[in-house]
Amino acid sequence: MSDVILKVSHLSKAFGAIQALRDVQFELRRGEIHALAGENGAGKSTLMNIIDGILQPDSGEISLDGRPVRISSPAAAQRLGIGLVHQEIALCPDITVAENIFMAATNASRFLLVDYAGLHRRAAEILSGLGDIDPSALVRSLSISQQQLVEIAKALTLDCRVLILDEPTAALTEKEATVLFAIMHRLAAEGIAIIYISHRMAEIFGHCDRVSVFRDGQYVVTHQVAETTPTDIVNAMVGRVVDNRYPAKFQGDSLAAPAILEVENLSSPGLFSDVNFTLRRGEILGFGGLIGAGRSEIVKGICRIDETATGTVRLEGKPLDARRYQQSIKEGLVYLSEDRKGDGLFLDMSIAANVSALRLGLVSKGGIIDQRRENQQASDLGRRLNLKCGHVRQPVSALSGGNQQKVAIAKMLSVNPKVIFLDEPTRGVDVGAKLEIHRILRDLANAGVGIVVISSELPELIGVCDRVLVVREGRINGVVSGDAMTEQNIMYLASIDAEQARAGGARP
Amino acid sequence: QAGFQCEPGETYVMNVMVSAHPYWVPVYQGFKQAAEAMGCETVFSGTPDYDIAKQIASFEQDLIKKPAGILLHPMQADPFIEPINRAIEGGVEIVTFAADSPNSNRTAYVTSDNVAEAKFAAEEIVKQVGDAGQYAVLENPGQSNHDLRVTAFISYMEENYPNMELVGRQATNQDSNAAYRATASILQANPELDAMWIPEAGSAEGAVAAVLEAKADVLIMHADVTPTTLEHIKAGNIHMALNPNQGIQGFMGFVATFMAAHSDMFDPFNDYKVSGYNPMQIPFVDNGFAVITKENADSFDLGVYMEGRDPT
Amino acid sequence: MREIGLILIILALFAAMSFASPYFLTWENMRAMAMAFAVEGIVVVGMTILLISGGIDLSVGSVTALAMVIAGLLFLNGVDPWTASLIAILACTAIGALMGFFVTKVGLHHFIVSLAAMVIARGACLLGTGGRPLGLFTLPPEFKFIGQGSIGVIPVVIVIFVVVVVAFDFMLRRTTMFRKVFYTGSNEKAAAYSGIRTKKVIFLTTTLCSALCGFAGVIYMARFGSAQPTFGVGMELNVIAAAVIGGASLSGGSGTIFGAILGTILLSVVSSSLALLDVSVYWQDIIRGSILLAAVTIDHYLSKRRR
Amino acid sequence: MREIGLILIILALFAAMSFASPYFLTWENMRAMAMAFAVEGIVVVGMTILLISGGIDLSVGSVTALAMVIAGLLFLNGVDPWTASLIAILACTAIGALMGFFVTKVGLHHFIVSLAAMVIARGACLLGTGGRPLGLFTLPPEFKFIGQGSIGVIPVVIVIFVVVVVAFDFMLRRTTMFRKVFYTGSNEKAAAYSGIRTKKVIFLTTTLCSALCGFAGVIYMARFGSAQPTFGVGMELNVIAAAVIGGASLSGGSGTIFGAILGTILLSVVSSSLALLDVSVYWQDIIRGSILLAAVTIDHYLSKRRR
Ligand SMILES: Nc1ncnc2c1ncn2[C@@H]1O[C@H](COP(=O)(O)OP(=O)(O)OP(=O)(O)O)[C@@H](O)[C@H]1O
Ligand SMILES: Nc1ncnc2c1ncn2[C@@H]1O[C@H](COP(=O)(O)OP(=O)(O)OP(=O)(O)O)[C@@H](O)[C@H]1O
Ligand SMILES: [Mg+2]
Ligand SMILES: [Mg+2]
Repeated sequence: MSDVILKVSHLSKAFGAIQALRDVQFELRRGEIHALAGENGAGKSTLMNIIDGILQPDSGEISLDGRPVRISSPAAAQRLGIGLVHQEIALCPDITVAENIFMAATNASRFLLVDYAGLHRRAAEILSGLGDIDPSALVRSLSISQQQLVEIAKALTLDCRVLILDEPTAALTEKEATVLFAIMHRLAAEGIAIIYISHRMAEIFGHCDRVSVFRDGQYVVTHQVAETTPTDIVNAMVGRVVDNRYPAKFQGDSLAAPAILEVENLSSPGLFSDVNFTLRRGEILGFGGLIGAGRSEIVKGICRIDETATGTVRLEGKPLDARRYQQSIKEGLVYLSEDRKGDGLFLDMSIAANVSALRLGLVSKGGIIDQRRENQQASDLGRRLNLKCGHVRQPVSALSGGNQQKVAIAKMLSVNPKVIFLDEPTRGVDVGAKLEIHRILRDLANAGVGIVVISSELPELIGVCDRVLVVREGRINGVVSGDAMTEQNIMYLASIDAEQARAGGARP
Repeated sequence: QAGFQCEPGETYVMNVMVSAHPYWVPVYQGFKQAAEAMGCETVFSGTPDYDIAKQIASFEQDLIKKPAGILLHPMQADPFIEPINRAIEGGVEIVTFAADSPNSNRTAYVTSDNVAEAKFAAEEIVKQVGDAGQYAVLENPGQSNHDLRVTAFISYMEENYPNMELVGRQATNQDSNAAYRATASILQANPELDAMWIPEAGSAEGAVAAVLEAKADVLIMHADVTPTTLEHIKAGNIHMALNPNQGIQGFMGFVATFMAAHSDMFDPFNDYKVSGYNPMQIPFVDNGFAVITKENADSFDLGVYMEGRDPT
Repeated sequence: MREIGLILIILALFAAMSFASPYFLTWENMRAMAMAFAVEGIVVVGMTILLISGGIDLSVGSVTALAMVIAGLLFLNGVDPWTASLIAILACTAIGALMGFFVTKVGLHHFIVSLAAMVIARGACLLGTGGRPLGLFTLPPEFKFIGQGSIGVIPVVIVIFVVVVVAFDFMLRRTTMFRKVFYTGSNEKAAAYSGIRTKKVIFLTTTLCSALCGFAGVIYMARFGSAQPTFGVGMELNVIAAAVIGGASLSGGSGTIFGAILGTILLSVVSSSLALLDVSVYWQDIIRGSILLAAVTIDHYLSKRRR
Repeated sequence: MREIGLILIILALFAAMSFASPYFLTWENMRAMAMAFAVEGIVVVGMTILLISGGIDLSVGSVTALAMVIAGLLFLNGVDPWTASLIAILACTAIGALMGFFVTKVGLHHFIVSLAAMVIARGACLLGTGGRPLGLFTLPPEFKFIGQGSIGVIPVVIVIFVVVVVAFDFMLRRTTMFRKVFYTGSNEKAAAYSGIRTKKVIFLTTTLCSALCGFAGVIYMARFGSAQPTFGVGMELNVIAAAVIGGASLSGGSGTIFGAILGTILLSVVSSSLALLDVSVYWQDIIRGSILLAAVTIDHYLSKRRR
């Protein structure tokens, strides 16, 4: 018996005029962790959806254990022992975490009745290793990163031989990701074959055995990870040499620059308390912390999306007396949501209509929308962000995950805000576009726009930001800047109470 | 105490479906006038909905209050058999009106003769347009009295005036816009249409609007009446309306119910004592109908009639 | 429990009514009120399950009527009433299956498909009867017993209603089969990704709803001893409202049978109470609508506070 | 364009009908058919916009009737018909605003709120008239002109209808104000995060729909010269169906006025055609339902293929 468990050959798939996959081949071996790399829209998720039976290929063949198979539905894939963690979170919001985790098991169950007590017990077991989530909570009440953890927990309950993880760490912090990798290695040791999709080179090179690269719907190459370098992979992905350095940091003395935004004693019961910080002209400020630390909530409090937050916010020295987020926007504060599908985008509307949504005035005259200008705006911004789409009147739902994220960012950039809060801005975005986004942020900062970035990806925080505030359990636990901005320091502040640590004599 | 008088507090109920329909208003006035003459209390009850389950529930709720008798318009005949019989066993006498439950033990049935109305309408139309021509009807399938008015009309025409041709038969369900649409189409398909017979007034309103718009010369007759059709009658747009004598229906309905409840005043020459049934059996009372024309239309303004009267 | 708000509102209504009318808290009145909603309650069960799966059915009224008409016609043509009822229920089930086909295979929306079914089924009722009710006085007493009989003091109709409600409430809460209905309605994609055959689920809930309408139609026939082609006009709004008041979401994924039945009881008791109090008909609708609005508002605040 | 499928279906229907009946393609018949849907078309416009914003309104029929009743009563009490109409439209607008309040401030669902409004408005109609239609034969001719007159050969009603439809179609497609309706219906949260006051949008679409019902009611009054308290029972399903056939989504975010009007035309022309052909009443519902189902199925496949 060969150790090739899954083999894909000559596979093609088109969505209307868009050829998503073209004559693709791919091989997966028992017990390996096989990374997939490729730009946004390269066709990675499409291939995975075909393997999981969600989509049907136009042509080509899939064989499992050397036998050709037809995978007609996720149910069929499950029977064959294939499990998939989707790029887009797909959970039932009105159902408990425990039931969501065991949905597939309930479906396959031969028992008549649901054993709720058992479900909760087993869910708690699985979750205890992953993060702090109550198995009896409704999924609706979880933050997006917590939902991501539930998705992973779900996949771990599947009794499968092939496990596919489509960008599972896009919204996870290092800590949770590390737990996930440990689990992956354990599963691989048991002989399970794992396909791992990520745009983070560090993860691919730290944890995977082989890597296959896709470009424009075509298979390019497969390497042993040990025998290649991140630069080679990136170059293979984009088909040219990429300069992957972070843009230069803020040059002047950040403490001397005039303040754009000052936050004092910001609190919101149960979410965060006593938040104080100043954002200065020209700097990019980062927010670090673990999942559920309250970073998103703090930023929503500042923007008045959370209308119950108390405290003072001063914009350019003047107190901001916005009561609603709409007023904040008028004052020049905009927020890029971490949940692009839930509250970031209008999925069934066109790319152009999404990009223009924040300020229709820019593409209209006397209240009448000028479609040409609207299209122009979208295609201009799309080009800057390397958005891969057919045309700008296409619905956003037809885009790949990373490209949807680019639309969400384009929407933020379409207006000229004073302060932009970006919550996981490069979630699922490929390496090239990520750099472009970083560059745009730096340019904006240089032009005097205040930028606040929340990111769970530490290298990004360190590479982009001038200063990082580390949030822990709703409080700012410390600030790092300059050379002190290391992954170690941030992780330390994120997980250990600074004051207790000082009292106990520990040091970062 | 005189025979035709109530005990103090003796109450009679009139129970109907779609209780907000204006048809019941003059009926209940007749019912009340009879009751007042005989020193009795009355209650108007029923369900505002077109829903048999709800009407039965309201009927059963009436029974809980132990009235002397109920004048009932049963929405359907058979579903009321069991409740009516149970009521009578429990000492509440039942008389039906405008619709019957013939297989029940109700003591009397008061109604206008829908077949007679249909015959009258047919004869009048023939008198006006001649016995060779085209006619159309609108209808309301499922409502028994409207059904009867239409089917009796058509079969009477077929039997007696074979040269009268039925060219349009549309269901409009008392909806004036539906009636407008149907009549407009009938007129398009049959430019020679001579006459229309419509079993109720709501549809007649829509039909007359369509006829006026098409500037067609069609003789319209309908049953029942509304203020608008009344105006159209006065203006000559509608030839004539046939309106059941609602007052008589209510008055006779009360009298029949009262007598059923006071059957001890009557000792007829038959077997009721041995058989045990109520001696006040009146299988059928015809309350007659009025013919509304341009000349007498003013007497049929319900608004004027109700001035100073209590509707409940 | 989500339903506590509704229970409190209903209790408040009962308390107010027993002050307002000495007849309210009598056994006869309770019986009459329960009889008024029991059979419709069976339809509410089907609708609630369908709503949870993300569907909706406007045809419930005419399909219920069609069951009466089919069973009635067969009986009048010599078929024994039990067989006739079975065939009628099967026919309604087939209508549901057909609707399910158009929804899941063709891909049309439940609203439009069931609207078409509503019109067609009503047409079939009229065609089968010529628009006239069928008198089924001759139904054998053992059949009429279903609709008119009592076991002890409890009417059979109520017994059937309670059994159906309790059984489906239990199944919906506890069985793996019916949990899939929630998953499908809450997020069809997520359910499909977990291997649930969501189209099959939707097909089955659509079919079940019509089958329960058929069942209700047969009971109505036994109860009324007649088959009315115009029965149940407008029933759909009432039934959907009951489910929604009881907490079912029109976008699927949540709802309980218990809540929906409480919704049914609330709506029905309000109507019955207005009739009992002899409130002027011209005021009844206004009062009914206002109570409905007040009840859902109060319930909304009560359930918000508990959260 | 999404609407091509529907246009083709309507054209096919017209072609078939002109073969089936020599009277079909006459000016008079076209005029009569258009008159039959024109006023309801105004309500369809309001409903479509409301559906796009994610709402629904079951009260359209009774609010339309209430407009007739209010204007009629005022007129009978000596108010001049123009003022009376204005007051009636404002009253309907107020009802819409009240519904909007319950939806956006209290947080209830459109379905339940508008159901309550439907019952209450109907009750108000009955209370105002004692259940009796108001004869408004004495309306001055210049007022009746709105409903019964013609400009050249074109009836005024149709002119009004076309103006309303064209104006709202344009606004919905092109203005920033109405674009917000799409954003809100497509993803309310994302719209809020884009700085759109979604509650205000929903409040306004709810109010607009009722205002258009009021406008339609006034036109109906001028047209029929009467005010019927029972007018428009069941209108809501017809109106929603027209919008949905025309491509409006019941979950919000999509729909066009043009499509919805095509849906209205389709439904209305089918009814008119069956009457023109004098199809037996007992068959009409069955045929109508089947054509509806066939039309949406064909449209579904046509629009799928174009994608
Ligand atoms: N439902 C759809 N309709 C039309 N086009 C689609 C659809 N789904 C995907 N595509 C297109 O197929 C191509 C491949 O998309 P896919 O989601 O597989 O990319 P990906 O490699 O997973 O990208 P990402 O890294 O952004 O997730 C893209 O061009 C996308 O626009
Ligand atoms: N709508 C909500 N209802 C209840 N709790 C919520 C809600 N939104 C967030 N929370 C809780 O608030 C806490 C802070 O969440 P927040 O999203 O701000 O964290 P974060 O630091 O941004 O992390 P993440 O990476 O998960 O986004 C979490 O415990 C989360 O569960
Ligand atoms: Mg992807
Ligand atoms: Mg966050």
